[in-house]
Amino acid sequence: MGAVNAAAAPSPDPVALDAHLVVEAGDFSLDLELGCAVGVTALLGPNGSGKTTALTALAGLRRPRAGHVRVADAPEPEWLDLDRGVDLPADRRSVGLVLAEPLLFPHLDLVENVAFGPRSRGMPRRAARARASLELERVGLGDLARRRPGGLSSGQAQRAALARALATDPALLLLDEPLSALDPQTRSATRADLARRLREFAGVTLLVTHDPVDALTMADRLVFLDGGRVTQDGTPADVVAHPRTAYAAQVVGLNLLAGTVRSGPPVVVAVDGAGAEVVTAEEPGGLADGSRALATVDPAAVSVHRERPAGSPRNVWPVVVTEVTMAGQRARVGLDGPVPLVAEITAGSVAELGVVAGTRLWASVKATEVRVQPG
Amino acid sequence: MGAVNAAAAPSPDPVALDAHLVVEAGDFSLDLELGCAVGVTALLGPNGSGKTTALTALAGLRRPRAGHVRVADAPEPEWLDLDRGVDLPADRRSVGLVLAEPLLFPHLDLVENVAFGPRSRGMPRRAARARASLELERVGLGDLARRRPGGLSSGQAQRAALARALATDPALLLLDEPLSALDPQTRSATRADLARRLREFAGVTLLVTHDPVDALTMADRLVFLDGGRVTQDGTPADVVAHPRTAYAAQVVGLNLLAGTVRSGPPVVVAVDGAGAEVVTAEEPGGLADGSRALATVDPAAVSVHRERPAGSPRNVWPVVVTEVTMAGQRARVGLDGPVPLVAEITAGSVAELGVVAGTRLWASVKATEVRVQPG
Amino acid sequence: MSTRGRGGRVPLLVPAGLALTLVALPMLALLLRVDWAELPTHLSRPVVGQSLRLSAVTTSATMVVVWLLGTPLAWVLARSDHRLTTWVRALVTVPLVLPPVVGGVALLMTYGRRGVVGGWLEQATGLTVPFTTVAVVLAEIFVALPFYVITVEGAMRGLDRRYDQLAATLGAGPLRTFTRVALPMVLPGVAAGSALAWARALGEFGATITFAGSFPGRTQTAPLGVYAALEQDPQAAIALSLVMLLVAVVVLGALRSRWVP
Amino acid sequence: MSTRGRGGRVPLLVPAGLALTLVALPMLALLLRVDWAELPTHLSRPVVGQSLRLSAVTTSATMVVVWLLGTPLAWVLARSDHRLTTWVRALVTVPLVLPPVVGGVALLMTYGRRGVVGGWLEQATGLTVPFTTVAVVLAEIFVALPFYVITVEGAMRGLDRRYDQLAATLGAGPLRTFTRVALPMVLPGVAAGSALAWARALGEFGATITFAGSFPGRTQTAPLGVYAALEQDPQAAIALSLVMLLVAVVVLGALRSRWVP
Amino acid sequence: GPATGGTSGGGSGSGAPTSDGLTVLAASSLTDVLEEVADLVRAEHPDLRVDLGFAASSTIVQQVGQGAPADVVVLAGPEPLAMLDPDLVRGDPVVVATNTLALAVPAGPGSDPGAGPVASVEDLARDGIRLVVCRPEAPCGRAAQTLLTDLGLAPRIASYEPDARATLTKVELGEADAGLVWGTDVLAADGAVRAVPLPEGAEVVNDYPLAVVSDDPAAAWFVEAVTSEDGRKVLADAGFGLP
Ligand SMILES: Nc1ncnc2c1ncn2[C@@H]1O[C@H](COP(=O)(O)OP(=O)(O)OP(=O)(O)O)[C@@H](O)[C@H]1O
Ligand SMILES: Nc1ncnc2c1ncn2[C@@H]1O[C@H](COP(=O)(O)OP(=O)(O)OP(=O)(O)O)[C@@H](O)[C@H]1O
Ligand code: MOO
Ligand SMILES: [Mg+2]
Ligand SMILES: [Mg+2]
Repeated sequence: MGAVNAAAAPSPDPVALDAHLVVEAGDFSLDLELGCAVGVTALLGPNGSGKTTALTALAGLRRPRAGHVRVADAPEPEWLDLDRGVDLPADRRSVGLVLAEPLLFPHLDLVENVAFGPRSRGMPRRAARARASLELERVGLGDLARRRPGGLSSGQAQRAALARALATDPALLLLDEPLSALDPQTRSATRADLARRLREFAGVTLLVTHDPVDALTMADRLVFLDGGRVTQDGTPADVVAHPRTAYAAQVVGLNLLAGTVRSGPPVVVAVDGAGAEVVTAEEPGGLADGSRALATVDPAAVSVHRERPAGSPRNVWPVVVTEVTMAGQRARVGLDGPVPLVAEITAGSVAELGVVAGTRLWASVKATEVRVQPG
Repeated sequence: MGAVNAAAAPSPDPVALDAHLVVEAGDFSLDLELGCAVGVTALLGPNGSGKTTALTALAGLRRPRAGHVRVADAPEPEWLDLDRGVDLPADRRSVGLVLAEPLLFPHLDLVENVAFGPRSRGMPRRAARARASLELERVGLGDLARRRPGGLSSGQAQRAALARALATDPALLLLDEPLSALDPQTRSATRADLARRLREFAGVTLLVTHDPVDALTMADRLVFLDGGRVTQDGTPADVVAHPRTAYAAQVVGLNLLAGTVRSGPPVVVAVDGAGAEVVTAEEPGGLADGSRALATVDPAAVSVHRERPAGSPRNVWPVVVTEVTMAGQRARVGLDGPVPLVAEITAGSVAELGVVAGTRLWASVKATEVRVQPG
Repeated sequence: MSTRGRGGRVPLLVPAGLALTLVALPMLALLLRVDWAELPTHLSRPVVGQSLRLSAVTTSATMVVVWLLGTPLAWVLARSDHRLTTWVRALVTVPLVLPPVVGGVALLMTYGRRGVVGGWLEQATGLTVPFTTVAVVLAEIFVALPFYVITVEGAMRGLDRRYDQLAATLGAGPLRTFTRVALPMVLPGVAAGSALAWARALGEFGATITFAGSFPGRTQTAPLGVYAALEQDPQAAIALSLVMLLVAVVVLGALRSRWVP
Repeated sequence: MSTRGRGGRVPLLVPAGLALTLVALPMLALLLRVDWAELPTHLSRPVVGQSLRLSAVTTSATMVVVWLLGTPLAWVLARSDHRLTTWVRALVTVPLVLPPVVGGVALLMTYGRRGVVGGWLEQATGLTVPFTTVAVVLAEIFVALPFYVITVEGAMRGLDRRYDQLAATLGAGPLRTFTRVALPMVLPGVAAGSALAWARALGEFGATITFAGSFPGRTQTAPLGVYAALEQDPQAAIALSLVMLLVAVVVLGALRSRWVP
Repeated sequence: GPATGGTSGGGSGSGAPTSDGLTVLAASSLTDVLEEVADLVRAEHPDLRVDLGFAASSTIVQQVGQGAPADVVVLAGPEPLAMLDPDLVRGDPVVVATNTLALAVPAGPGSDPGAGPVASVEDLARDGIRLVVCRPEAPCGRAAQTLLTDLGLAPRIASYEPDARATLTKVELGEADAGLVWGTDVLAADGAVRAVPLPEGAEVVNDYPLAVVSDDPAAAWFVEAVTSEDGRKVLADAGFGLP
């Protein structure tokens, strides 16, 4: 690791990528500070939150308005420092880029595709081809080396794209939704290969994804973006336990309600915007009256009823169905009411209750099913 | 209802559509007999099973090799009878067609789009426009009448396509995956409007879909196709209780294992192909030794483990993960082993067990969770 | 284009600039050689007005024929999957790559006094076609029609067939589907094809001079006028060239984004 | 096409058939008027061999220039988003709709003895361009280059920019990206553009006769040969026309599916 | 008028012969003079539409043979006349004028005979001289060939132009150093070119025969005009010889 970096990184995980990017694109502006250690950092966020923008700026394909990029392990570690007029073109940065589509060069066979990078960086033909063959072996495509991309399945093509990106030994690997264009079955198989290959990779990986499976199974750290700004940054376990935005909660499959504490007992959270209150079973101890809080509810803990339920649940609201999706025998039902909720019910209930969008129902949540964290 | 039909239909539900279609398309052949009453019949089946082929043949857009089509309520009820040389062109049949894409005529505004059918069938301009306005009101687009399709959301466009198809009072309404191109939120809202409008429609509707929500919430009857042949035909409740093919089981979210009974106790089903046996908790009474049977297992009843479980489950198999998908806090995990299975587990378990494609696990199912029906 | 890597692009910019020069310089030179003070005088020479008028008349007649006959042909080609269709399409395309002079010879062989149709036509009606304004129009149709048909057919083939099928289920027969659905939906293609065909007809020289000759007021269209004036009155030729250059620029302006295939 | 509804198509088939006749009949007539028995004799007339040879030489030279200069220009146009690019593209496109005779006048104003470049060139080197084979090549480049550039640029613009970007992240500079990625990927477009440009150069008549004159063996290319022979030796003109028709058909055969925009 | 529109038999009808217009196709050297002759016809027949077309004689013969509408053709020499389809010719052709070949050079600034590279016939043989002539099938081209043979010269030819006027233009524009054209063309050029004197006895003289090729009565009116005193004066003033 370079001297520049050793000095700049007092943390136990040395900072291998140190970037600050200020990018303007039309109405949109991105302002992102990122310090990453070797390993996989997932970048998550709603559509248009600036994930792709950040990646292209790091790769040198888009010019930021201000900022800097330093990558300790790269042959030229100083990639961008606009104050000092440094701005390496993409072909002199040491990045590997994989997009949703494989975009293999269609006129080259797989070995030539993967050898393109080493050749471009001056490696002799034989050495480049040997290196390419090795990379193809590593992603399980050794026997397809002489095939043209046209003859590959989408999963094979995407693995070849990964091999191509890694064949130049990049200091920074950028993956922009690398599995999103694959059909579900192929996606699982390819994810397994990707996860294995990433564990062997000794550089910094930035993985953009919308898929919770990717985030939970491959990343060491999750960074959430929204509107070009970081909204949450933590380990997968952190985020599952304490999602801080609706998007993060959705990724981990929870309902998130932000509001103000009215200390109890019972502790109540007055949900922002809505007139509704959520009754909890929390101890009043930890939560000061008037403090901000985030309440989370598991969709499976939301019950729906045709008539207003009479029983024990403390939280009961009239709702309208906005959406029904099914996965196996369970349906996820979007509900609009005093608070927006997602409920998970059985397929049987869907038919029985006649749940289609527009149906009016009652939703209930037991106080014991509500988790609260300071917000 | 025409005299032809009254004579041909002794059943309580009079047969409004009576068709036999034999279509050849390359290697594929379709041979479908269909008798439908007024109401909604859903046509389901895997990709390439012939659903679209059947619809285009009914509409007169593709010429069958043999067969007949009679639609009792149409102005000319005899649409096709190749033995007698009858083959009405599409413009003289009385069909309404809605495809996955709205395909509104982009140079016409909504009223003109919807009035196109009545005008083509000779209705005077004013009357046609009045009728079109009425149809647009019915699908909630009354105030967008003068908009061009370019300015519509996908859901609005699809509702306009429905209005256009219904404005000619077709005797037969053909819907080919009408919601599949919509994003999930729009789909739910549009499904609600479609369901409502179909309840008002007095003709025969054939609804092609892959979506269990459509099938369970809108259809009176489900017809499953595979390889151009009918594999199951029944009410939604029937199919949920007794799916007869893997595809039907998948639609209703169950694991289906076909095999041969070895009468007990305990009753065991020897699964076809695999060497595996499934132990059940059924009474031996109803199932003869050596008879065919279909065993169904709810995915939520399939447990997965890192080590071979020691406890009570009678059915334990080593498996390999093929696929992981998540919906909310639940993950569906595809498993390959002596029997192919889908298991439903929590997101927490996914992270805890490190479930990615390729992971080796043990799957177990309690005997009491296995339902058996004669196959 | 970002300025980064501009240095690496020089090996590309030099030949690109040369290519541009080869095409642009002559047009610039034409402008430089115009005697602007005397331009109105030169533009008032009879050859200018007469040939421009004749070009206007003949290209208009050509476009009427092209629209009325070319549009149905494009539609039939676009929607037919008969195995002969490929051949018919190829046949229609030949004039695109056939030297116009050869087209003129072919037209002479057809409508000339000893031609396949011409001989019969003269005997039957006493009419002769070559070296008349009708011959100019026939020559222009021969070279322009393929441009129109190919462009419009391309647009029509790009039209999703399911629109036709939906129109049929709504009760529209083939003619109504063509006029009310297909044609309105490919109007941009029709506009592009028309502009191309018109420009081709306007510039037509080889087939015209071969088949129709160069008779002022009768067959001497603007390009033939330029060629003739070059011998008698070079400044009139330059003035007329300037007008045609202007027309070319205006046509391109109107086509703009629709141009590129 | 299914036979159903054929009846309703008659109003379309009649004008379509007429359009086809207008284009196909002359080519048929040309074939009918060939004196097949004497064809070898006619093909051995000096004008035939000489003009075909000259056409082969000049169009080959033209294509070399078109490839070497036109390809980089197409790439620069395809990848530049400078606000001037639109103008440059329009400028390059003008010769597509400019009457070739006007192009010839413009070339004369450029490279002629009193032309913008020609005068200077003669003083400096003693070389003159008009009435030489070089003039023929310049005329052919002027009319053919735009066809090539527009076609290839279209193909290159259709090329996903992310291929360039990926090549850059893999360490390839602009020149390597152009030669190793962009060019190989648009080879079909290059082939189509080349065939178009070549056909256009081969058929070029108006600009050539205006700018280069008609000198057997030096500037009399095949179309000019046809035109000259028509008065002196019509059967030789027909024979030469037949050869050109054959060439046109072969070119189209090679282009086939790639033709239509 | 010409034999279009089925009116070719118009003259054979009862009553006074009528004409639907006069079309004259003539060798390009006659461009200006025949316009003046046409004015004579117009003066006699104010309602008559008179159209004139000029091209190389060989072109005229070929076009009339293919059915080009014309009532009268005036050709530069007996050879093109011989090529004309005899079925088309009404009556006997008459020679209406003669012309001689001239060597034209650009007038240049001071109109000094020695200013340009070509000051005499002998200069044509020098290297780098650009001589333009008509193409061999045009009468002026044939005449040029005869002249050069007579003079024993074999100069390098820069271009074979379609007709005499095209040849003259190349000299006018300065693209050529010299051109062999008709003497009358040099006069018509109005000072833009000069004639370099040819050696004694080297002139090539050419006849201009006129042929009537339709039954339209206007054809006769034109013949009258061109052979009238006024017509002969117009030709003589332009430098043509008279038969
Ligand atoms: N060239 C551009 N001009 C104007 N706006 C742009 C440009 N490029 C991107 N944007 C805007 O920048 C914002 C961020 O886009 P970006 O592609 O980075 O989002 P993303 O997080 O990758 O989204 P997704 O999940 O859809 O891929 C968007 O609002 C987009 O409209
Ligand atoms: N014109 C054709 N030529 C050859 N094969 C065809 C043709 N049209 C359809 N097929 C074949 O017919 C079979 C049935 O196709 P069809 O489109 O009816 O299936 P589907 O059930 O609608 O499938 P999906 O769910 O994917 O829409 C497929 O195997 C398809 O390949
Ligand atoms: O007929 Mo010409 O113009 O003297 O060659
Ligand atoms: Mg993105
Ligand atoms: Mg289908």
